[in-house]
Amino acid sequence: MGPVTTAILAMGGLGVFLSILLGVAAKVFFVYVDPRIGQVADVLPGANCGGCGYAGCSDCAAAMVEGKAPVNACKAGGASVAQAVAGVLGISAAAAEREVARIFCKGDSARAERKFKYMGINDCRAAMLVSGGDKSCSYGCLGLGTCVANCPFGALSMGEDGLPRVDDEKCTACGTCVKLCPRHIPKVVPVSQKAASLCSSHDVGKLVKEICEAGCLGCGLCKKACPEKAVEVVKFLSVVDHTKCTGCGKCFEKCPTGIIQSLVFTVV
Amino acid sequence: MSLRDIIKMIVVLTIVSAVCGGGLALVRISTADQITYQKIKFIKEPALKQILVGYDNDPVSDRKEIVTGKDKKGKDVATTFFYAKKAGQVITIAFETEAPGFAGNVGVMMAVKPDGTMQGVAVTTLSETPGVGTRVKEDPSFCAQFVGKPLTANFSLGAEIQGLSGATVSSTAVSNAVKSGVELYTKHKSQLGF
Amino acid sequence: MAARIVKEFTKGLWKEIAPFRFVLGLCSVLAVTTDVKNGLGLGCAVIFVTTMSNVLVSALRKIIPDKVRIAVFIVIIATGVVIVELTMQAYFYSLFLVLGIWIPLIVVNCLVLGRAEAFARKEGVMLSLADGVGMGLGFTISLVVVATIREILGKGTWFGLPVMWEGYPGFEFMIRPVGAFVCLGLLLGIMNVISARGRRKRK
Amino acid sequence: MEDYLMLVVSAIFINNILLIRFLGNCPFVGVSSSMSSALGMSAAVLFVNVLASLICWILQKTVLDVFGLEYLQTLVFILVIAALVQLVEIIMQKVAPPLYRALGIFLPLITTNCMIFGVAVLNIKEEYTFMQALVYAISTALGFNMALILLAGIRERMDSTARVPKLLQGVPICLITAGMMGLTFAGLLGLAK
Repeated sequence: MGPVTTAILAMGGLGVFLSILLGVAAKVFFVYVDPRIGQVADVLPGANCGGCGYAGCSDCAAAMVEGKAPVNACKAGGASVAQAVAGVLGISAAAAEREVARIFCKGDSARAERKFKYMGINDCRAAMLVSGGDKSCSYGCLGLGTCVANCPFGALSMGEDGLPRVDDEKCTACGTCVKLCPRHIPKVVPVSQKAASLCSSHDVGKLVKEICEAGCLGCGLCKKACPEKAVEVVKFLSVVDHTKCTGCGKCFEKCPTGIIQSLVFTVV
Repeated sequence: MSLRDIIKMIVVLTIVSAVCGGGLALVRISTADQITYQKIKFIKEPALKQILVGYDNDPVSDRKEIVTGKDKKGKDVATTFFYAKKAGQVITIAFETEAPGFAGNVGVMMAVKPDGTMQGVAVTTLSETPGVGTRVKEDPSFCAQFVGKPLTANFSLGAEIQGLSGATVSSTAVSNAVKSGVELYTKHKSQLGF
Repeated sequence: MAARIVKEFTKGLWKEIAPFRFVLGLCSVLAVTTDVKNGLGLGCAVIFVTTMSNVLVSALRKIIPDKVRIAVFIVIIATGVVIVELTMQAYFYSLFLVLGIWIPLIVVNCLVLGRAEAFARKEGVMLSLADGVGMGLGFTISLVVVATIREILGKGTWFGLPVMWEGYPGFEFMIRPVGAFVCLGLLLGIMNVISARGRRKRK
Repeated sequence: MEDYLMLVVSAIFINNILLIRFLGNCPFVGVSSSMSSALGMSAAVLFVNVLASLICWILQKTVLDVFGLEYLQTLVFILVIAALVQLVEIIMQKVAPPLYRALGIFLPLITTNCMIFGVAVLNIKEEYTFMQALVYAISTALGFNMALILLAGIRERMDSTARVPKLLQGVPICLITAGMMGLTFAGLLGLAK
């Protein structure tokens, strides 16, 4: 057997063995994943370089689908990839439509449980360093006002319930608060979005019930109630797709904690 | 992931890896001898340069491997003979032998003229104690003693070769290597064919 | 078409020069750039591998099923690297000894697989070729730039020729791994400032 | 037994795979921006590094050396690592979703991680025995994790409290911090070979 044939057989054998292994594994361990994540991941370069701060492209794609990461989070891809991702997600990268920041947490001091009394520096990021912040909910807003202090346009003010409030007129969707918040609570969404589940917790419903009266339990009742199929439950958190949502309000009554609610309200 | 997808996957991966494997084997073969040439050249060249003089060919490419003995496990051991030529005529033959030294084998490269006189000796590899045993390599006068002597000379210490004081074990190693080299050379003289 | 090829090619040289713009292929940039000759040697190897892998990947892009996409790309890149290994061992043996483990490590160089995944998988062969050469060249240029700085400051020589004044003690810090990190960090910083100032001017 | 100890100490502290030998920088810069991703990444790296090194070692000794295919080492190793990573990702996604949620998302990142492949090749180049290869794989992964977690800690504090000059925001300051960390380890350089 010449050296060439041994090489061919060795590599071919390895190829067969590995591909059968992968094929069987893919079949046996098949799991459903939101198709949009797959579509976005295809568009991303796939180099898994970690430049966006997420752990690889599929994770970054998942973050983009959930709206946690901006469309141009992928540094390796640059502008062309940002366009493509925006195309897939249906939001245009250069949003002609005006956007505004929304605070995705309703767990104010009355309704959200606290682990301990925090007496440190009056800054959310500093509070995060003290065993992950004083709130029992590891996703909720700490209410120490880093975003309020750093908002370049003064669009944010601290409500008396301990949660920041957004002034729609002043907010230019610059994204500073989104970047600064250690818990990524504020998100930039189009002004026209009519309804949203104002919570960021991916914890299981049973846990959320114990620590916050206002949190999203991921029960999916809103998803069933929605005639437009605009609501998706991604990792125990309902996310409203603003392109499909008509603001009919059917989901508002169904929600046990009332976290999914209308965003259209006059500036107070 | 229908079955058809899996089969397509298996076929594509197998063909691609097999083709790549085969291609690389071909590249391997076409570069194999060049690589061995480079390896030998890189290791042996410094020693060859010390002992061979007045040649116009590339001794590393005009080399011949002759089976000169069996090692413990019965696999035959080959020694490479390097031919130094001048205008096509072989002027010296160089080859390497080893002998156990103080802390490991001492490799010695010898150059022998066809008329049976020793043209040069150089120590190639050694793991002797630095500063003591390594003097056989660093001190050129020691190896110079072998030059010009006929092969029939008695190369053991005390006779025609004086060992280095304080490094008797290493010196005996070099002389044993030279003696085994001479013996090897005379045994295989006919096969060298020049 | 030709204009696009030129655009893809020049893109790799400055706008998206790999190690500086988006931090790809850092490992080899840090390790090999103590000497300009090595940097150049590795750079040429990377050019060959990136170009070859880009061309082959974009040629086969239609028939590769998605599930096994990464494995097939990696086989193609690894083949390119083994070819480089063998030819370098055969003809540039001293460089091969110096570069040592860094030749096989081109396979896991994020740049090569990154370009195959990000570009070659979607574009035609000619464009991928232009992109491969452009990116490879960009990578080599950055290797040479970093190596020049480190070698001149570290050993006072350039390509082995003494450049600095006679009694130059050699800024040992630059040769050590620590210097690599700091030097590359500063270079990235300067690059960011230049491009930021450029963007401000254009706005 | 004592050469294992020396192997562990030299792999973690003296020539740390990341800070001294430069293997594994790409994810090092990207993922160390937050502690949670750093922890997830280090667990995944430790797991895959040990698995990959052992499989590659066995493959080298049984297939490559026996059939004289050493030149295929690069091709075989990286193919096995890529397939292994994809396999682990698929299995983990189904069998342990919470573990996958914390750990699995880093797996695709590991295929292009220079460290896993580097360690597999180093095991062969240094002619380690099976046990030595195992110990080396574990200790290099621990060294990588230590550096990654240390840097993630520093970066998190730096982002929130330190005022970094405009020039060095983001990646540059991260590289310089890594360099400084390398400086502290360089102090131990004389201990082992």
